[in-house]
Amino acid sequence: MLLIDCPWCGERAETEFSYGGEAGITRPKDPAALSDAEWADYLFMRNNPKGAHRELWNHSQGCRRWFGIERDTLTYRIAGTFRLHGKDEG
Amino acid sequence: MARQTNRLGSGGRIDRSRPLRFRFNGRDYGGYEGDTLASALLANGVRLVNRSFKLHRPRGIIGCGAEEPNAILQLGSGAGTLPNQRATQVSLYDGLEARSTRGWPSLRFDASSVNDLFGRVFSAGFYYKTFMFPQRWWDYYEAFIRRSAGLGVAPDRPDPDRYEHRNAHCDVLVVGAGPAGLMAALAAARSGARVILADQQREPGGSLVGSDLPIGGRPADEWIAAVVDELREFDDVRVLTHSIVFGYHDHNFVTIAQECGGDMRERLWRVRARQVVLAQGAFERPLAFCNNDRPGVMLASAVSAYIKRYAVCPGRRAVVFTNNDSAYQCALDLAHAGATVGALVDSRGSVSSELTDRVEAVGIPVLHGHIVTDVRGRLSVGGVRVARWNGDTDARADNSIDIRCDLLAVSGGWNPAVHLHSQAGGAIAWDERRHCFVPAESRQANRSAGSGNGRWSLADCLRDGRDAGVAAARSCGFDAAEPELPVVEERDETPLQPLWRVPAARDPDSCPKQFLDFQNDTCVADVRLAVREGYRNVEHVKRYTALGFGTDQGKLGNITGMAVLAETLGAPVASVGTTTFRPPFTPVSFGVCAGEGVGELYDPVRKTAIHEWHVSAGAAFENVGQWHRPWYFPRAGEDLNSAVARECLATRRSIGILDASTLGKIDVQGRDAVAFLERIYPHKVGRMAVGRCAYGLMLGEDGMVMDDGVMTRLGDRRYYLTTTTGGAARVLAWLESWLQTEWPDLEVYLTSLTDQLSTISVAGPNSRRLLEKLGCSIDLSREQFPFMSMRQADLAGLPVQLFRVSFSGELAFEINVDSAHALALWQTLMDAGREFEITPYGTETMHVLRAEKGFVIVGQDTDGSVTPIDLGLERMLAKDKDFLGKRSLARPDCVREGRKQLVGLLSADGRTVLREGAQLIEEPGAAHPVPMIGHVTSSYMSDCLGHPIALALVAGGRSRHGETIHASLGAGSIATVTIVPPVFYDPQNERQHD
Amino acid sequence: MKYSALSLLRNALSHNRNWPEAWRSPKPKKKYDALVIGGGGHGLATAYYLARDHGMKDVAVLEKGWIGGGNTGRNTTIVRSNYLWTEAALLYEKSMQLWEGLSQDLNYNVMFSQRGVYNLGHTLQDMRDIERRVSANRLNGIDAEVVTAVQLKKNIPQLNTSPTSRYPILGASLQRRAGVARHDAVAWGFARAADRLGVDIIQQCEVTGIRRDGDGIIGVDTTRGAIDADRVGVVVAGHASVLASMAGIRLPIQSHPLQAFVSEPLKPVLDTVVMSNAVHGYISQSDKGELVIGAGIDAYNGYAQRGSFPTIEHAMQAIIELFPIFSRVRMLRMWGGIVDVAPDACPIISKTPVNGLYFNCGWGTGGFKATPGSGWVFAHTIANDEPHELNRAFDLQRFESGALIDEHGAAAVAH
Amino acid sequence: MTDLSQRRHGLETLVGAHGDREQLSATVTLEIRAAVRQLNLRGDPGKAGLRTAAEEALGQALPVQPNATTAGPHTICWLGPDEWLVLSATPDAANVATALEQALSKHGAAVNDVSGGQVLLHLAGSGVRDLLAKGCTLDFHPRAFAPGACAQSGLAKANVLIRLDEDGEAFDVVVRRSFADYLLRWLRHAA
Ligand SMILES: Cc1cc2nc3c(=O)[nH]c(=O)nc-3n(C[C@H](O)[C@H](O)[C@H](O)COP(=O)(O)OP(=O)(O)OC[C@H]3O[C@@H](n4cnc5c(N)ncnc54)[C@H](O)[C@@H]3O)c2cc1C
Ligand SMILES: NC(=O)c1ccc[n+]([C@@H]2O[C@H](COP(=O)([O-])OP(=O)(O)OC[C@H]3O[C@@H](n4cnc5c(N)ncnc54)[C@H](O)[C@@H]3O)[C@@H](O)[C@H]2O)c1
Ligand SMILES: Cc1cc2nc3c(=O)[nH]c(=O)nc-3n(C[C@H](O)[C@H](O)[C@H](O)COP(=O)(O)O)c2cc1C
Ligand SMILES: [Zn+2]
Repeated sequence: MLLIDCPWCGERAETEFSYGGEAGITRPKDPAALSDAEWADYLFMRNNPKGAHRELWNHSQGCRRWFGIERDTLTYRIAGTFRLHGKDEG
Repeated sequence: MARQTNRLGSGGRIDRSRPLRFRFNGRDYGGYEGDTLASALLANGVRLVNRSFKLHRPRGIIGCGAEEPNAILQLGSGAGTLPNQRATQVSLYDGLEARSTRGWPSLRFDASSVNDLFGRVFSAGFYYKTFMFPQRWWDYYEAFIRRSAGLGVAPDRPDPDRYEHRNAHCDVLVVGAGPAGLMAALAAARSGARVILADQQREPGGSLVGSDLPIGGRPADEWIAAVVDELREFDDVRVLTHSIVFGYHDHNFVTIAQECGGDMRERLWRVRARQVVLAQGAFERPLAFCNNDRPGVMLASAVSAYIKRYAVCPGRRAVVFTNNDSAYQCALDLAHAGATVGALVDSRGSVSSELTDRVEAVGIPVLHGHIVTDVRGRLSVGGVRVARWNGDTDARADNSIDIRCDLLAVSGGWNPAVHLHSQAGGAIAWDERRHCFVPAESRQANRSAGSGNGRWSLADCLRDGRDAGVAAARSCGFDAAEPELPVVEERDETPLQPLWRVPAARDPDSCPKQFLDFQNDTCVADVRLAVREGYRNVEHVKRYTALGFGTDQGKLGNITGMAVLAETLGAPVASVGTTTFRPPFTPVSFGVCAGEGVGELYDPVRKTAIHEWHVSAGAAFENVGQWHRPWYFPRAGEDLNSAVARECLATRRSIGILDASTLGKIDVQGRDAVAFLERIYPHKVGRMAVGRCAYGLMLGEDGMVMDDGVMTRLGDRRYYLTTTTGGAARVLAWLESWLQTEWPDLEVYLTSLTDQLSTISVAGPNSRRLLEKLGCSIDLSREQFPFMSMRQADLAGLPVQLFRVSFSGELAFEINVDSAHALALWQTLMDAGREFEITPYGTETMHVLRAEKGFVIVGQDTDGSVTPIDLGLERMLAKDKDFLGKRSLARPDCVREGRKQLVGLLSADGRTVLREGAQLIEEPGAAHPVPMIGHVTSSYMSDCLGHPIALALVAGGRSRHGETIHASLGAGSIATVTIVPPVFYDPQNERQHD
Repeated sequence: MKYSALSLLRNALSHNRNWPEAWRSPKPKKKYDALVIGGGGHGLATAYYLARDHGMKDVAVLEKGWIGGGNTGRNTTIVRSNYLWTEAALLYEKSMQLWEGLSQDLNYNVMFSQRGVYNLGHTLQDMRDIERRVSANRLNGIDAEVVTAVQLKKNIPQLNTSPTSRYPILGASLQRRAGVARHDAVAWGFARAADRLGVDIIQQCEVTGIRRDGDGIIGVDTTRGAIDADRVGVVVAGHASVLASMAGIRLPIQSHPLQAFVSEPLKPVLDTVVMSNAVHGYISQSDKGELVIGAGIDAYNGYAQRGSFPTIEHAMQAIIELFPIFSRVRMLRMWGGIVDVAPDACPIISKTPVNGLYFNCGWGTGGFKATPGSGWVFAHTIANDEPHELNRAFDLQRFESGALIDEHGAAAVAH
Repeated sequence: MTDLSQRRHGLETLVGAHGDREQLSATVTLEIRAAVRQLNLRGDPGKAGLRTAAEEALGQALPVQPNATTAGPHTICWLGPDEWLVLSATPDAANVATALEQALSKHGAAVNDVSGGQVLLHLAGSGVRDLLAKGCTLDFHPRAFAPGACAQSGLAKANVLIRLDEDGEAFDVVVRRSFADYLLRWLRHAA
């Protein structure tokens, strides 16, 4: 069970959190202007690396904040957590 | 009752003042408090305890701990029975009953032991090579295979015991309370760190329990007691015994199963440790020689432990066979216990004279450069064959002599218990000097100490433990001093001679069986066969031969097996490696893993504030999400259908009342509330006037309908949304995620009011009169309070929000009230409604009423592949703005012809109620696969209309109104149906607008 | 040497010294007509059918570890074909038909045991979904029936059918032809049969690069050197994205840990397979006697072949909820696999933008049952550079067009 | 009309025979604190004026440190960087919401009275830490959970807010109303 350092609440057990997949996916500004392929890319294509992964987690049983984590998908080691849109975003 | 013939007159950690009685295979025996089942059996001279899995060979107790593969017994009977208990780890208690799991008609005369005669046929992988012809016989073959497999029997009744979970945090967790673990714990505790020390045995001390070795000038037992006493003095130290650390998971999360006694049978400790010291000790390993599985062949350290801890000498005439120093102590212990030691057979050509002298001094002949090649006896050891040996594994053993004995104590060296280290992701390395795998680099915050770290001498174990404890405490930021080490005797050691497979008189493929995995009957020849057949990877060998697959998970024989594999491959052991160490370290009950979360606590039952009223009204409940919702309210003699018919008609004719509190409710406020909701919802949110309600659909980015509900504009910058019962949490999280991750610039706050507000829906032509009767602070007339609007009001003296929305098609009011008052309001409504024959209804009636109106239920009439257009709600999709999911609706598959669309269905015979889920086809009797054009999503008898109705999704359905198709009714029968528009009742919507 | 009772006896007489290798361990050649990357069940089946049905014998299977060591060797072995959507149902049914003669076809007993699979329904919506699926199955010619709670009680007496349990069991679907098989034997059986037809099975050979020349494939780099090939089929389950990125293409795949565990071996106590979606757990008893139990998928991406302990706790609770008598039974071992999940929980068996490069992935938590069928259609796709009718819908294009085959929706249980 | 005054929280059926105060075990007592009003407040503390306005309306500052509470006329718990829970047992508690709402409306904040939707359980006694540890992964050691601190987490299978009082002796546990029956069952079982 992972130990996740919520940027607000501190270290908490994995069971307090929910996972949100790859971080940094931004919704296209003008979806109508995209081709089907580009839209499919936004909808479905996600990085799925074996190794370092920047991903979103939500402290759903805690402060309900979404934040970022850099985690290794092979060792599960967490290199760090970061707030979104804030100055600590790496 | 049998006499405890093997019990020594004195000594041991047993309490002779507390005799216990137990039963094994129908016979009564005696033992003492402090015995394990195994020690008590041995005390009573019981040799034969079980039969092996495949070959049904007679088997006896071989070890004294988690490594025991043979003494796997069934305990007790009835609901409290426990299958597959390892006798070496079961504490004896009064009245214990145990049975062997194999052996028919009896353990001594097992009919299936003929398997042993055909042992060669049952070679590795034999299942895969036969039972194929004729194909249809497989079922019989399989039934036979299944019957002959398996160990114990599962209980046939629910568990009478309880289990609990317990979370704990500590700075330093020490696993194992042997000398290394005790020193580690002491060092850490003295530094002020929070320490947990866990050991699976009933008392701390590890392999020192019962030992007479002097430590720091006093007997080991006293030293242990002093250390434990000191540890118990610290507030922040917890010493757990009977506690198996079974799993080392990610991020230093460690799980421990503690045996508790009483009706709380076991406790799961879920420990988050900052640092872990693993002082698990080491497992002695056996040697592979012919018939090394005969009852009476035991691990040397186990023999010593039985003598010292339990005052049981498992044999009278013993032979000791070793390739290392440690078994010399066993020979001494045996002699001390009064047994005759016929010989100490040491494969090594020369050994330190000090050691040899000490053994010879008590009259034990020592045979250096000798090996035991074979064992005589069948149900019990009768003697051993000993041969001279020059160290060449390929040589045939000859010049043998026979030595009579009833006990053979074996030591093939030691394997550090690297299990938890390895579970934690740590590397292990083959130590060329000590000939064993030792922990290498750790991947988590843990370190190993003691014999688990490849240290054999007591002095080394103590030092290693202390150092680990100090280092662990320091890593946690504590200023740990080094406790002084107790003085112990140190001796010179003669290195172990690597010996795994003992040469026999014949070659290893044709000699009598040399066992590696006793439980699965895996022999040296099987490993060799696997290699010959191409199963060369250690993992293939494991799976092909079942080596290490048993309930001891290879603790006894795996490493020996890997070494034999290496030898067969002609490769170094290091390159063969081990199989993966996985939790649990030893088997743990399902019950303890599940903890309290079973039965009524399996999943929370969410209840509305009115729940108890429903219960007393005799409601039948339905699970919706985690909620229990009234499904219908049967009166005496009514079934679902008749109750629902009554509830529906009452609502259509006068008033029905529904507890709709489970709807998700979200308060949306903030400067950018409009902008936000415009992006979420397909309709024009900003155009809504304050006080107006609108039906809102929520789409996923894939364009599919995700949830629906009513939204109400409460103010310029404030809205109130409802969601489906099941979708409440998901929708709130979804909205919040858009705000936080995508549009942080929007100032909008979402607050869940699902629990704060209870919702009571009153529907039916008399609903307005009812509210008026109760005293309502506002004008409820159609003109002043039109359909799809909302008002704050006082109702029956309570502040409420009134909504003129209708999910039934009738004139209806939804009343939001503070949950603290919901039950009171409900009762008030019921009282006042008596004159209108107000009728409470449940979800089933709600479904019928809404289906008559063609309103969909997301999740029932949709399934994640349905767009708003498919539902006929295209008009809700704003053209001149973007919203979530909009782009997806323009994808080729979403605009293609022939998508499934929502329609109504009428049975041609006017009687048949279609089955919900039934598939729709055009051509009955067509060949498989029959093309399906849709399916029935909702179907009910409409008593109000006098005929059944159904909703369905049908390919191109909207343009097919009036056409006839067919619904399959299971079991081959077919109903003919007509496609109609999905609104059956009051299509002009006059009633709800009333 | 043909495997049979007779050959067992004969070899026993010679102390089993004369058994031949089940498969060779050849050195990789410089070039093959076709390469299959991934020595799981799917990859080995692909190679076997390429050789058997399409006359392509110059084929190698490249496996980074040991064959069958991926999900093939760590799954709960449930085999069924009662899928909802026609596209999926027909594909899995093809597989089911191959299963039914597989031991004989391969001359390797894969212990395919058609003991029936029950999918339990706990809510009214579950029952609607079950009805819908069973109805669809029957029209597709797949055996399926709806079973009431009363019948369940009779058929599976150990099951907790109490109406007062937290999620009472309302009924189930049953596919009698469904069941379980011996996972390792599937990999080994295909390997041996493929080897017989000349396929090279090369273990400890990790593909580290995919070489393309413009739009076409030319070969791969491996830890055992470069190997050229005209066609390359990739069937690496959880590693699909890793291989795809070597080829410079993207896949809508996420890799997640999925865990399972076994109990200690017990005398026969459960003679069928029980799966529940609402009370998330699925269970069967292996021929050796262990209860084989699947846990839920861990939400996060992971390549570690292990997951979170709370997931195991939940599975235990679910199993005890369904079978209270198993509370005192003990877990012997737990482990994890890396499952490759596509957005619609359906596989991708497809050509790619690179000519001669084919991907077969996305089987997620439920591809063991498809092993023979998947190999069969993938072999067809590789040999003909064109999908078979049965896998045409499972292409990459569907994510663009939106024509997903949404088994998430109603079929729900994905294993 | 029904006399509504006798209903204080509508939880009577839930606490059943035990009444508002119950001895869960030899070392833990449970009390349902129905009289405490609970206000949920959301707003941006970085916004000029919001904190001052709130402080004026409430007579005490909003905690801005995670997992902290402030004491004063009320107890205010930090729930998130823009969310607080005001627990108020003052005589005029019923009006606090209105006052707060008025004070904060121009600062774009959201105030909701959630007293009816949440149940406040007060757990006291020497066994409370051990009891909570059975169902919660938080560390309740005095070194880790200081008096006056609060944290949201899971307790058994319910989401909760847990607060340790200023004396470091008793814990308040706030749970959503629909889960209260479950949580009470769990507490009785686990104790
Ligand atoms: C716990 C669990 C339970 C499951 N239960 C079921 C079930 O009950 N029923 C069911 O139908 N399905 C089930 N599944 C799913 C099923 O196991 C898989 O879908 C199926 O086995 C996939 O087979 P495969 O041959 O595609 O993959 P795998 O067996 O994983 O084979 C892929 C192979 O590719 C190799 N590889 C990866 N990268 C490279 C590289 N770079 N070079 C060379 N080789 C490489 C891997 O080493 C691996 O051996 C379960 C899965 C898990 C994990
Ligand atoms: N060659 C030799 O002579 C030789 C070899 C090995 C050990 N020894 C002697 O044995 C002693 C070793 O001391 P030590 O402290 O390293 O080990 P130990 O064997 O004395 O203690 C280890 C303890 O850990 C417990 N344990 C193991 N796994 C556990 C788990 N998963 N959960 C809970 N408890 C667990 C064991 O039950 C045991 O009580 C020394 O006295 C040493 O001299 C000698
Ligand atoms: C269907 C099935 C049955 C299994 N039965 C056993 C068993 O009886 N004993 C055992 O030790 N492991 C058993 N395993 C687990 C394997 O030992 C092993 O954990 C699994 O194949 C994953 O490999 P790994 O642990 O080596 O990574 C079984 C696995 C599967 C898939
Ligand atoms: Zn947080």
